[in-house]
Amino acid sequence: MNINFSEQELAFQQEVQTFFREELPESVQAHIDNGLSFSAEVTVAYQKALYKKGWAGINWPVEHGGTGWTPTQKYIFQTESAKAKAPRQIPFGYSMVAPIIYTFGNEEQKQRFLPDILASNTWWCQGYSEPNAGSDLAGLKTRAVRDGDHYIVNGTKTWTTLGHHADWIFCLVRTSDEDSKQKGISFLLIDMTSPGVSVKPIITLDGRREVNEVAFQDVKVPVENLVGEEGRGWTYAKVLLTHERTNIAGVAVSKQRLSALYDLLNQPPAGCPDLKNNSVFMSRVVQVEMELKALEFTDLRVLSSVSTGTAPGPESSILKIKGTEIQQALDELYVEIAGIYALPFVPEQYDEAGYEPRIEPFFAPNAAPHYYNNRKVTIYGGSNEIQKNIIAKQVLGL
Amino acid sequence: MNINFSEQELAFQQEVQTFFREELPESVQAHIDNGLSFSAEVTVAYQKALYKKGWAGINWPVEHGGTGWTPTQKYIFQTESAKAKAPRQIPFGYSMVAPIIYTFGNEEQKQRFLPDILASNTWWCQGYSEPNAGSDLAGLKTRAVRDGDHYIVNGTKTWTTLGHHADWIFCLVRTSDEDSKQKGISFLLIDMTSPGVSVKPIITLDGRREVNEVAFQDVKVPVENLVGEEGRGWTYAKVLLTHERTNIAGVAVSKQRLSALYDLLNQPPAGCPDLKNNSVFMSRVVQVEMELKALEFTDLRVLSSVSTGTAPGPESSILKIKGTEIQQALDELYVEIAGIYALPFVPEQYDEAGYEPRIEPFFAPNAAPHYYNNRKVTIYGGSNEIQKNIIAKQVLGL
Amino acid sequence: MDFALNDIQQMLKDSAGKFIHNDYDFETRQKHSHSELGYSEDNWQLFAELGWLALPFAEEFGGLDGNATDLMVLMTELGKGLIVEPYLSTVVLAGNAIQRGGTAEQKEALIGGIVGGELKLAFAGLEAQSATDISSINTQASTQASGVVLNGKKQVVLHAQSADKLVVAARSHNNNGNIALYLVDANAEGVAAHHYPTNDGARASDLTFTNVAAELLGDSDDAAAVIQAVLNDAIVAVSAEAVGVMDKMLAATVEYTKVRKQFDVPIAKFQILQHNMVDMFMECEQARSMVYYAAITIGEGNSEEQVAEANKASQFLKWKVGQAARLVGQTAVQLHGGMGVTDELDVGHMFKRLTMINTLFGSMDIHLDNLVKQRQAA
Amino acid sequence: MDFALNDIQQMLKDSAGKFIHNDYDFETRQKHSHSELGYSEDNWQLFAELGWLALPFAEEFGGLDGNATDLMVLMTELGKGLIVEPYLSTVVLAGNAIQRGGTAEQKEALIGGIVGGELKLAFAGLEAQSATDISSINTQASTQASGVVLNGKKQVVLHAQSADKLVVAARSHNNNGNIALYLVDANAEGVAAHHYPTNDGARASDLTFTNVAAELLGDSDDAAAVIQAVLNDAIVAVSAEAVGVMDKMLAATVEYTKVRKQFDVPIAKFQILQHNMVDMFMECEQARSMVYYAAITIGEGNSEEQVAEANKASQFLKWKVGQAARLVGQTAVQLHGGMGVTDELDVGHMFKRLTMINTLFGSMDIHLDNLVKQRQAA
Repeated sequence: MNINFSEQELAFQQEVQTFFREELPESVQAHIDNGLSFSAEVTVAYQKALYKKGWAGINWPVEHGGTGWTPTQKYIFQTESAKAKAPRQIPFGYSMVAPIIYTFGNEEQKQRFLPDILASNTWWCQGYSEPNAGSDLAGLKTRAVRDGDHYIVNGTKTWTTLGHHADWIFCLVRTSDEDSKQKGISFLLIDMTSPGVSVKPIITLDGRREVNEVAFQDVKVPVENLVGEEGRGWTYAKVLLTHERTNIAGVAVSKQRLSALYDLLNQPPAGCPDLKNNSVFMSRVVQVEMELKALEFTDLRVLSSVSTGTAPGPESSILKIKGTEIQQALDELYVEIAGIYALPFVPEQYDEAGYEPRIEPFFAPNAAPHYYNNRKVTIYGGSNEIQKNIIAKQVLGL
Repeated sequence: MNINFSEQELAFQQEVQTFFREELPESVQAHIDNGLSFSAEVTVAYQKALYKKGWAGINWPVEHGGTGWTPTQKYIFQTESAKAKAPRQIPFGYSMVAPIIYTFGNEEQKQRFLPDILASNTWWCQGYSEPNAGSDLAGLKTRAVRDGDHYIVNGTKTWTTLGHHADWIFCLVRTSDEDSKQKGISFLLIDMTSPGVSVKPIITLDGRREVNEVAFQDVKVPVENLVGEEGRGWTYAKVLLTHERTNIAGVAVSKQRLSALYDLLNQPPAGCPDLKNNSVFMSRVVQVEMELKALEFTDLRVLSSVSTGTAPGPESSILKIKGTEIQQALDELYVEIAGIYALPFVPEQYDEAGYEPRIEPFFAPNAAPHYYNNRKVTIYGGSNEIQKNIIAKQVLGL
Repeated sequence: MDFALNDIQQMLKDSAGKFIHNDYDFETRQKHSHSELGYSEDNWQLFAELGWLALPFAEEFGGLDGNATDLMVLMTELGKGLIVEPYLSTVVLAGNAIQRGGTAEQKEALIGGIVGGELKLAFAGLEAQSATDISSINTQASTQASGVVLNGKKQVVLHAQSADKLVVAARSHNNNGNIALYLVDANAEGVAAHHYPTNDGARASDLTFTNVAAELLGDSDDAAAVIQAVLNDAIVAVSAEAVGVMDKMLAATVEYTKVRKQFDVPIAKFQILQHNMVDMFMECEQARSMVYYAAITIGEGNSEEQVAEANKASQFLKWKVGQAARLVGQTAVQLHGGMGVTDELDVGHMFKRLTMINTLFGSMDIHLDNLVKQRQAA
Repeated sequence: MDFALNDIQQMLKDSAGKFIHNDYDFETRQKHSHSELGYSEDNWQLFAELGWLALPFAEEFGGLDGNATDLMVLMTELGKGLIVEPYLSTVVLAGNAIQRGGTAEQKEALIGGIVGGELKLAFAGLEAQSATDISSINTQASTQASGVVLNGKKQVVLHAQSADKLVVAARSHNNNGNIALYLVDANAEGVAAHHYPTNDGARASDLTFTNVAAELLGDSDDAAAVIQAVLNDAIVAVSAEAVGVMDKMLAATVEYTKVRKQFDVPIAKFQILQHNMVDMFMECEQARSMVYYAAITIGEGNSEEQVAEANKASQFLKWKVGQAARLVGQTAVQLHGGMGVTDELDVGHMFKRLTMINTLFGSMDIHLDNLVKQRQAA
């Protein structure tokens, strides 16, 4: 049992730190400190810098331009990325559709789509959820009817994150009503500029547009955009879910946020209540710190088992639940530390650089919107209740 | 809206205080301070003193020797009783079987049983639970077969609290397998000295004998000991459960225990850790104090609605759940304040006056046993999970 | 001992319930919230007609002599509508401060206007860093040739945008360190304001005072007891409001889960969600009980013991309501799934309001920590 | 980075697992616990043969040079049997103190006996009021004509009844206020003992020392660092043990709920109980992760930074295990219903042991409060 990094791993850590120091413009690194959101342009520029370095395909196989990193290298990269306050890679292209294309797609699809994803030339979004499906994903109703060398697609997808920036959407669509509801589902790639595709914003509690409703009205999709076989889309999507996913627990980002919270406590900005001397509050902070430390080691146990070739043990199943609980606990602490400055509602301050008059302390008015919006993390990607059902069944055999 | 006591109520409070001052021997009042359990003899003596004063039948109708008290009077009595550190009235006779006898029994049964219960001449125990029934009470298997002017009873009851002191047991027994399982149940009174009745101790985690298993082997019970009609026992028992029960939340006793806990914090006995300066611990104490205050007002709201003739509102359904949660939270605090003196296991110290060598601080070695044994309060009387099912169905309509 | 509503309370409950039900659905509330003013002036005049603006004031000035339990009844009903009208700032905070601390002349001059709906006020009491600490006030009063003037900053002053006058806490112009209350014209020279909307659909402002002409409220420059009493009333008011919000959220969640189907059954059939809703219910009732305790207690009297008990009760209340609101709010959102975090559904806005109530007048952590320190010092 | 067990660890795990499974069922454990001695001397000799008693000692004295992670592996397995043998007191506490603080001569004289199973020890370190505060020691050493003697009281000394020698923390005989460690014969003149069973089936004693002849352990009379290191090891040991107990409890609860029927279905089918058991599972895994963190960290080195990190890790661990044990223990009992609170079922005894582990070496509240105060002072 050994927690220390090897020589090579330490050298890699150096290289990652150098990358962030040299390639991430200070103005981008300052986003989080200044309370600004990352715009689509800034995110794409960052993704292109990763691509230039050869680090865009973190989990991809080397043959498709992936890094071939060990789990420990991925852990190091995530940790340094959070420390450098870098933007995140938008996962829909890199981590969600690409693995399905390189695993189940044909040669033509791989050559057509993967290079543009890796180079951040195309922006993808996900078309799984539907207005009435929720956790019962397989109950989806968007229909694709074969018509010669096209499918005609009708239906509505929802909770489409950043769909308003997307060039392409990957969808689960119903191509058959026979058999079980899972077996009638196919995996289709749809050009967002196709006639009949419309994108409607959904404004969330933080007052912002992050998610969308995407409607399809008689949209013609060429049959060559079908991935794999018709009727097997559900299987492909499920394989992806059980795929190795780095950082599902979000430990690196939570550690960075906890560290910043301690900074705020140690040097409280003018106007914030003195919570460092509030033992009740501090005991909540320390409890989050401890839970996060335990989760970091749970995460490391999973990484370690993956890197030694063992299948991830049952401990991997708790990463999403505990990770999101900690994220939300941090959100609550930030609201508390903002004091009554949690009240102002000025989303413009976070979306427009130089917005005036700016409310100080900078972080405070974003604390509550972030808390509100982040309630989603225990709902999406399989709600935490569903995750517990899965553990009960698959891990405990109940 | 008015929380103050009326003139009459204040006078009654005086009378209750006087009673405890004059009628409760100092040696009995000192039991709790000295960490001693109340023996059966002490309990009976106290119950007889109540009887002498005319206060034994707190909830009984006046016609059967009851007090006729208003809910507020009952509240006052419970509060003063806890303050005086009095024993509790053993409920099986006074609060459980007596209401069934005076509600559903015949005249002969009333005259035969009620006076002795009121005067504490007989000790009763309850025969509802069975080894394999648990929360599914109606699944009981103890069988009473009619044989001339007797029933022949066979079966086993369990969790029979203080059954080893009892003269009589009131039982739910199966007299028929027809119809639904509830409808085949009858309510039978059984003399514990009958041939074929055996009582076996169940030792609980506190190392003591409080509960028992009571077995019936071909026990002959005269038919005149059947209460009400054959096959209606389940109905009678259920009516009792919805009957008005004072102090189900245990607020008065919890208040007394909280007050004693503060005394221990303010003047810690030698050998106890200093927890008054432990803000984490103190915040738990204060939280219990606040929950208890809220529960006290929930209890008062129920009493108030009963006293103004309104049916108890849905708030009454939470009394058992919250009350037991608070009792168990207090248990945890006592274990904590005992420090490592929670470790010694010397039940003799609490059952035998003058036991030597006595471990000081007196309360400490009883803290953990009490905590262990008191886990029962969220299990018995309808587990708290069952209580929540009932609220979901009956209050929320789910 | 009697927890039944008296006639006036029953009337308040009925009239407010009817108003919210008939005239204050969620769409209407959102329309008012997004309007220029941030609320409905028509509603405000209706509040005056219904007597709600007169509630806590003495009869001799046109008031109804209502106490904290009356206020509680009204606020719980208004909470069910998530009202955005400046009732808290004008009546419960600033108006109440005048009632409790003003001279007879000041009451005569101002309370009639409040009761009639012509005069709106804001209360610039605590500053951002104060949390619950009344002694943490930096705004300074001083005497100049022109009279008393104020200098300093007040942050997140609720509904200052629509206020005609401000009641401001500042260090006394007698330079004795006392905290005094002053009356200031909201549009007086030297008042600079940055107005903004709040997360819960209301309005607030940061105010900067530069030599602003001010008038001492009352005869004394020691207003600590008045401010504390006003804060206690305000805590009862927003807590009672929170109970109304929670009642509404629980009902909405029960309804939603009965209708929403997953895996072909209403999600209300899942035991885990049932118990979640039972937990919500229990927290609602415990919070309501604590409102009763505090509302009854803070009206009991002015002896040292009674004041201490009143302060304790408001701390207990703020903690309990904060804790209940967190559980009820978070669970309601979770059970509504994705819909719970959208701007279009009322549940998310109830969640916002509950969260913001916790930040007002000291969060639950602040009150609990204060209580712990008091117990440790005892 | 590698969390896999090495060969020695795998061997420890296998041998301990086999011993518990084959030779230490619940009835056997209860029999040993209720015997005169309170444990099985045969088992103790077996522990010696299996090398467990040699684990933390240096090779030169016959030990295995094991570290905290090795100890962790062994203790988790032993936890599954709720062992009552005095392993903690003899090996992890007193033996470890000799290894860390003794002179070469003392080690030579004592460690062989421990390793061979002939010598049993008890550690009278902290006093009842100390909680985690090493500086809170009242027992006093002094120099008399006959040599160094001890006077004072030590409470709840684990397994003192079967100990041949005691390692005692006392204020130095040099009267400089230092906390030093002393070796004392358990049956020396002046030792008065009150032995009693403990809630978790072991034995403990209150000891009174009246001019008891004592020998300084080691060359220095400042043993604070040694005591802290021993406590850190002990915290890892009992925490790893607790994880073993929790694993066993979870498995027992899963099994029980699959078999136990209510309303004609196995209660494992009720979603609320399923989620309860998932919560138990998650706490087990989080606690296990924290044991890994602490076991790896406290062996890292003796620099000031490493010692600080080690102390932090043991505090984190004690809190996390306390919290997990409370949830797992209480839930397991609740799900076993009435059976869970009877003396006859193993689950109740696991619950007792978990509860008592929380009281050892500072409860979770004490460690959390210490951490809060450290953060506040930083």
